[in-house]
Amino acid sequence: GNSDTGSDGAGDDGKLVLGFSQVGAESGWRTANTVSIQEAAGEAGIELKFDDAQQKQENQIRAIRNYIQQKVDVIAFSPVVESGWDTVLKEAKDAGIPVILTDRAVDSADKSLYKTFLGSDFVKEGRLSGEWLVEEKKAATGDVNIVELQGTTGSAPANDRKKGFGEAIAADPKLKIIASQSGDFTRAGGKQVMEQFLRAHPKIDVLFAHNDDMGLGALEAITAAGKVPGQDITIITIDAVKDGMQALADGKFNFIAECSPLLGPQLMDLAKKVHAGEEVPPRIETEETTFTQEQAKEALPNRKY
Amino acid sequence: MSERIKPLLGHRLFWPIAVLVVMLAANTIYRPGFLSIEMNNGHLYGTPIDILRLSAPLILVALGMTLVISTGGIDLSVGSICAISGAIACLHISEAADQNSFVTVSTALAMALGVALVLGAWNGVLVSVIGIQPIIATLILMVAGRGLAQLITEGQIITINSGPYRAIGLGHFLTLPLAIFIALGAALLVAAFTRRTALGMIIESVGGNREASRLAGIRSGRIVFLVYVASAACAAIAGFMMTANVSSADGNAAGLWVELDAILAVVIGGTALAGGRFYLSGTILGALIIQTLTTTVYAMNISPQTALLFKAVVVIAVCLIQAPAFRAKFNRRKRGTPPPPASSPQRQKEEVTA
Amino acid sequence: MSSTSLTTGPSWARLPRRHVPVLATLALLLVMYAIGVSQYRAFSNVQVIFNVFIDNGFLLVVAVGMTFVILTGGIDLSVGSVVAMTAMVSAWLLQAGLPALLVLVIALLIGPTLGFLMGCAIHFFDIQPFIVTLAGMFFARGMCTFISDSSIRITDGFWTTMAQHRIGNPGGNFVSVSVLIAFAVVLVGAYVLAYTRLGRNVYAIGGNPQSALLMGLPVGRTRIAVYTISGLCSAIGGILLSFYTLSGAPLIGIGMELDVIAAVVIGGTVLTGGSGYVFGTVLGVLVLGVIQTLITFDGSLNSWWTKIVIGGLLFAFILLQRLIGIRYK
Amino acid sequence: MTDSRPVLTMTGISKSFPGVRALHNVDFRLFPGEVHALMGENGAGKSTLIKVLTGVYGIDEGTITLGDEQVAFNGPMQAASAGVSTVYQEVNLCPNLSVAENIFIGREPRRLGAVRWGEVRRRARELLTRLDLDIDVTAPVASFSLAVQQMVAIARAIDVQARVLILDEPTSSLDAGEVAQLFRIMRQLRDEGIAILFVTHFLDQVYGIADRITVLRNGTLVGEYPTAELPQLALVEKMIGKELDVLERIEEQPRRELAALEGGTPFVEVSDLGRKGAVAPFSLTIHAGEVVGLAGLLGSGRTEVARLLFGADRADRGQVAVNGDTTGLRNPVQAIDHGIGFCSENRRAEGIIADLSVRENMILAMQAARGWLRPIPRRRQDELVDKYIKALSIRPPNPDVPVRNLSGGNQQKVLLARWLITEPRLLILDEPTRGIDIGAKAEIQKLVVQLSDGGMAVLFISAELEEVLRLSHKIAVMRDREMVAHLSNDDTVDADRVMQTIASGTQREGGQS
Ligand SMILES: Nc1ncnc2c1ncn2[C@@H]1O[C@H](COP(=O)(O)OP(=O)(O)OP(=O)(O)O)[C@@H](O)[C@H]1O
Ligand SMILES: Nc1ncnc2c1ncn2[C@@H]1O[C@H](COP(=O)(O)OP(=O)(O)OP(=O)(O)O)[C@@H](O)[C@H]1O
Ligand SMILES: [Mg+2]
Ligand SMILES: [Mg+2]
Repeated sequence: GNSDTGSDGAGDDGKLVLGFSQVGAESGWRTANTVSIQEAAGEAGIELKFDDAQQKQENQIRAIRNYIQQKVDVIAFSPVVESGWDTVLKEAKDAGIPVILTDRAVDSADKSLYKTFLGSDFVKEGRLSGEWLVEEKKAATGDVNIVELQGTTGSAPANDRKKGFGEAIAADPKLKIIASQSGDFTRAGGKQVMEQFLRAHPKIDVLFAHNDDMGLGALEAITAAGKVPGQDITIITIDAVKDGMQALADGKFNFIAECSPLLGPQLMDLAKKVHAGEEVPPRIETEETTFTQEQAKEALPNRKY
Repeated sequence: MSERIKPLLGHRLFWPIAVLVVMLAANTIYRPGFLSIEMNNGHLYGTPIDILRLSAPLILVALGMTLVISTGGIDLSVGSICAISGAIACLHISEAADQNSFVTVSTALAMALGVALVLGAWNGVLVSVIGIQPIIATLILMVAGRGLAQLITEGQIITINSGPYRAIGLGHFLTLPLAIFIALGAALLVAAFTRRTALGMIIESVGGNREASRLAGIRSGRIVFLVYVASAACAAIAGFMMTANVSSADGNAAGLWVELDAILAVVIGGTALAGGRFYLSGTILGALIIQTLTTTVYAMNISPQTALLFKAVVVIAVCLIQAPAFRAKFNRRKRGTPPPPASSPQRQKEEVTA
Repeated sequence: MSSTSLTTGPSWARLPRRHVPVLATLALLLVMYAIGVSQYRAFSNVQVIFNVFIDNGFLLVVAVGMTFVILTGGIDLSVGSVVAMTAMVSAWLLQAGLPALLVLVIALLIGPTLGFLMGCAIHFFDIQPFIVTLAGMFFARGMCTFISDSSIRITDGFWTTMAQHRIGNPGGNFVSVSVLIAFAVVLVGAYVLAYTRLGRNVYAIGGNPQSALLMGLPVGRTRIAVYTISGLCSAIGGILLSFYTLSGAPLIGIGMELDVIAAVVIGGTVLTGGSGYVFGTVLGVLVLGVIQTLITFDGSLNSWWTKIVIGGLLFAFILLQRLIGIRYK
Repeated sequence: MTDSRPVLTMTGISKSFPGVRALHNVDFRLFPGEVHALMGENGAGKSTLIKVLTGVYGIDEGTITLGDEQVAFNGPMQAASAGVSTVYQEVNLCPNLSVAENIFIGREPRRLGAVRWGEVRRRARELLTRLDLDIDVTAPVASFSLAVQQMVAIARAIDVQARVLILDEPTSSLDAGEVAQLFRIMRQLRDEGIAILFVTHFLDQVYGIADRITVLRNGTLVGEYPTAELPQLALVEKMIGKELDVLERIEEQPRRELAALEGGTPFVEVSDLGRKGAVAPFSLTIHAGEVVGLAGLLGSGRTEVARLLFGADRADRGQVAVNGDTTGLRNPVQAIDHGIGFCSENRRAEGIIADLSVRENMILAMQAARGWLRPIPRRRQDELVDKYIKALSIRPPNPDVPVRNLSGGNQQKVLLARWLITEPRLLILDEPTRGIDIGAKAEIQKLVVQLSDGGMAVLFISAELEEVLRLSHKIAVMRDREMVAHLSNDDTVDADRVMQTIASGTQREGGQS
């Protein structure tokens, strides 16, 4: 208990109160996301009620219910899963509290349950990666063997990135995914799976990893197998965290599709607008880009995370 | 069955080994090169070596877990302790000017090990002095410890670039990965400590009947305390390996769910969760079986969607084959002898009646 | 010599002693609630309490089943996955267009069937419950991703009504249908344990399985029954969860088994079996729920501090519970 | 004895455990309306025969006929429903359940499926009153002494409408009064036509109640005899298979004289030691080489005294001086350091470690005293273990079998060996002869005499007053958890006088106060 005694209603001191329920702290990406939101709230003069759901949907629903009880002004959350939010969002709507989704969407049929969605498009990230690869291997003769390191089985980013990538490379019949396995978004997982890929498949041309961490783990496996990452095997990842960008700049990765965690400032703007009753677009995508090795070298010095 | 094979079949380790062999054979049929080992820059290189290297951390954690389980306890906090020790070591190294300095690395290891011992002592005190049920006592650290690990890394992945530290996970010695030797060394050390001294018997005695042991003059509480400390120490070393393997400390992912794997390894190895007799060699085999299972999933390219189903089938098959009752029923069908007692006395712990 | 000090006390004084741990837990829970109320203004809303029940209804049901298993000295690690699988199967079948009632029946049959099979493996082949139910956990979770690797929405009318119907004052305080179902399960569970032969056999087996066997109790049947009951409770929990989230998601309920075991044990049930009450389990679930609620209300905790504080509160609670328990022993 | 057709016939029964042939081609008959004693040394196969009969173990060979039908029970439940009610050797109750529940579990009176708790308690009270036991039936059985638990187990067995009642060593922890009560009920049941199979190591009890005797030796049948036609001596000879003059030797045991041991510092001097709710403050001195007997009825607090002395329970007042130095004996480790050993009456809960081997069980206390860092060398282990396996004739004489596979009496001997190996200066023996066959009992008594002659002090607790009188130099009498008298075991003391003291509780000063 701290200053909350006086402020768990709608800002007694006139401050806007934002209740934010985060998925958890399961990756460096997520932590950067949290930090960005916390910092932005401070800068924007918004009182943030933060809750970490530890990757459990139950905890998130509980948090939203408690925000309703505490009568916060705006609720924002990054849903752990896409579905299952209607009931609690209805309660929020009945209580007259606007809701903003961040990072991941929900599949609710009733779009009036939330004001807007702010975040990245995982399918697009996969597609961008795939499109780059198609372009890169245009000149290649013969089959291009791709191995894929999936994220946690059943998670939205894994499903969507796989989908987007698959759609994009369908454009070129040379490109073949010869193996695809889950590395659980971790370095250790990526490494262990890559080791087996390398043993089982003598000719691997491309590695597509659903995030940087698995790619970084795979790097170690590739090096240990006596191959040169970035040359013998083309490596594509998603996220663009610092270590990943470094690897890209060093020529070990070939391409990264960014998935920016820095939603904080945009979220605070939106919260203010929504609270003031202004109209906001139903879907706002974070500004994201892609990096090649040269771009990474330029961008690296000013990366925040 | 000839008289020669019979004692072999009756041996405690026969069935776990058989399962391991079957799994390796299946892999070899799927991909003939599975078992091949080649020389590469003076290092042996191949899937069997991978399995040994990757199972090293699990073997370590499971060794400690064996002792804990033998006293009738359980340690859920090992995964968190792995993460904490790895995080402390990596943090210290990453902040040092010269990451390759041997002194830096040793200090880092010593610090991390020290913290792990404190955490083990904490578990030990909760269980043996305050008398909290082991599963809950260690659950506290399982939850909070993960938070501590992330507090240390501030939720980021700490990447280091330290040759000596890397060696713990990836270095080689006599053409084999160093990790194998570390696990082997730890196993021999634990074996020596428990079987060369009377410690093993005393632990088993405490696990078998704590009150009777107390009346025989054993300081049961102290023994229970000790095994939790030992378990934490093993987990810490495993944590070093896990982080060294990828040269980075991930407070969230390092050692996640390793406690379940470790318990599974111990139980496959023949140690009963109720406590009592423990079998270190069985535990090591159990860990190898689990790692081989994981590797099999990757090597046979079993789709992630069905990987867990596959695991379920293998685990249940392993246990069925090993269960004496299953084999007895199976044999009876062949020979037509009367049924054994409905429940074997082996599992049922003698209970305190007064 | 004085012999006055030697009286053990009349029987009525001994009886409640068995209940001291549960009473201590209750008292501590109230203290925790009072702390919440004194710290956060909105905490005193009645709806906060109702929400604890709404948000933990399925956990409560699963914990009742787990209480049976732990009372026999066993453990069931499969519950979280079975809950997820039940929700997943319901969502999948509903999506395929089966009628709600049929889906309900099928979904409610899967859990107990799996539980029954696990119970048989444990009893007939004498394999440790930990392993069998761990395999069950892998299996059920595997089935989830096998059915679909992304979540499936439920749009069925019956489900939506069950999910969104508010019992009570619709504008003000209310509970969900699930809460009533959970209460019903709790009452049935408590009755079965206290007043039926099956229930008493459960305690006997937990006390000493060998003796129970020699006393002529149906040890095998009871053992199989508790895993079946736990499977049934998980299935009901899964249905409640599908009401709660109106979907089936392959990754939901990971680690739930630990929460459930923790709740049961905090509620005073001994992991080696033989002693504990369903009422204690209810308290255990509430303790976990209130801890979570306290943390959300605080709203200033960082991700990792959340975990550390949960661990800390758990520790404080168990320590106090234990110390009070010792004092009265 | 009715000479109708037998209610139970077992023919050609064989049963082997890995490495042991427990029963070999054994025949056994039981007639309605008789008490039939099954006799044999420890490990002869008595309990195994009973377990085979009731389906706890499967049979290797042979047939069992109950009434007119051939039966093969798959467990006690089936046996019970066929009318075979059994009290097994080790008390088998659920420690966590109440007394009333232990008596009725599995056949509780019910209405509409719901257990009628009031009825359960009422009937439990009735039943125990029949056995002369007045205890709180709602308290968990674990809170009672072994003797009470034994009575509860018996109560459970006699409540059923059975054709066959099997009692495996039911009297081993009962005192004379309890035994008399039990016998009264057994006779009553016999007169109702129930067939009773009774196992005991007390010859007096056999001749007191049994109509017929079947003797087993080493898993084989020696014969079946009407009690009247088999004199005690012949019975013993048949049991041990040698013409040993055991009985005479026991009779010949000299009445122990209080030797000139008084004077000098006593080895242990207890003053005002007590524990609230367990035993009233008492004082006691024990000299080296002295055997002190503790006499008293069931639940009189003898075990509590022993536990306080050993530090197994913490005393809340009073002092203990060992060799003149006042020390706190606050835990067993300290007691053992001072050369005290304690052999508990409850061998299953507080004695054996069932998982471990005979060897490990034997050396456990010695090893604990040495500390884990200094394991006892294998050679020394073999020496010690072999010595005591021989000395106590433990069977099977293989030190590496798990102790759980030993018969009850042999387990008891292993425990005794555990303490003898530590060469204590004071050995507390709580019911050491419980469940031990007559030959071994004589051996143990001889051993106690030898030990005390060699300078060891012994605190001897036994439900058998005769035994206490025979061995002790002096006797402390317990009553209602209070030490009411110290008697010097001279010519003036006999069983009657001790009984009187127990009954009246008069303070009769013996050799010292
Ligand atoms: N479960 C078992 N496994 C292996 N051996 C056993 C087992 N049970 C009994 N035995 C062996 O069978 C033999 C007969 O034992 P049993 O318990 O029938 O003896 P008993 O006549 O009842 O002796 P006591 O008077 O000491 O109780 C003994 O040698 C014993 O060691
Ligand atoms: N008749 C009884 N009524 C109530 N409680 C009893 C009775 N007999 C024994 N008890 C309980 O059992 C305990 C017996 O004490 P203790 O074991 O010290 O007696 P003991 O003289 O060694 O008797 P035993 O012959 O059973 O070994 C007491 O604490 C008491 O609670
Ligand atoms: Mg016997
Ligand atoms: Mg006693």
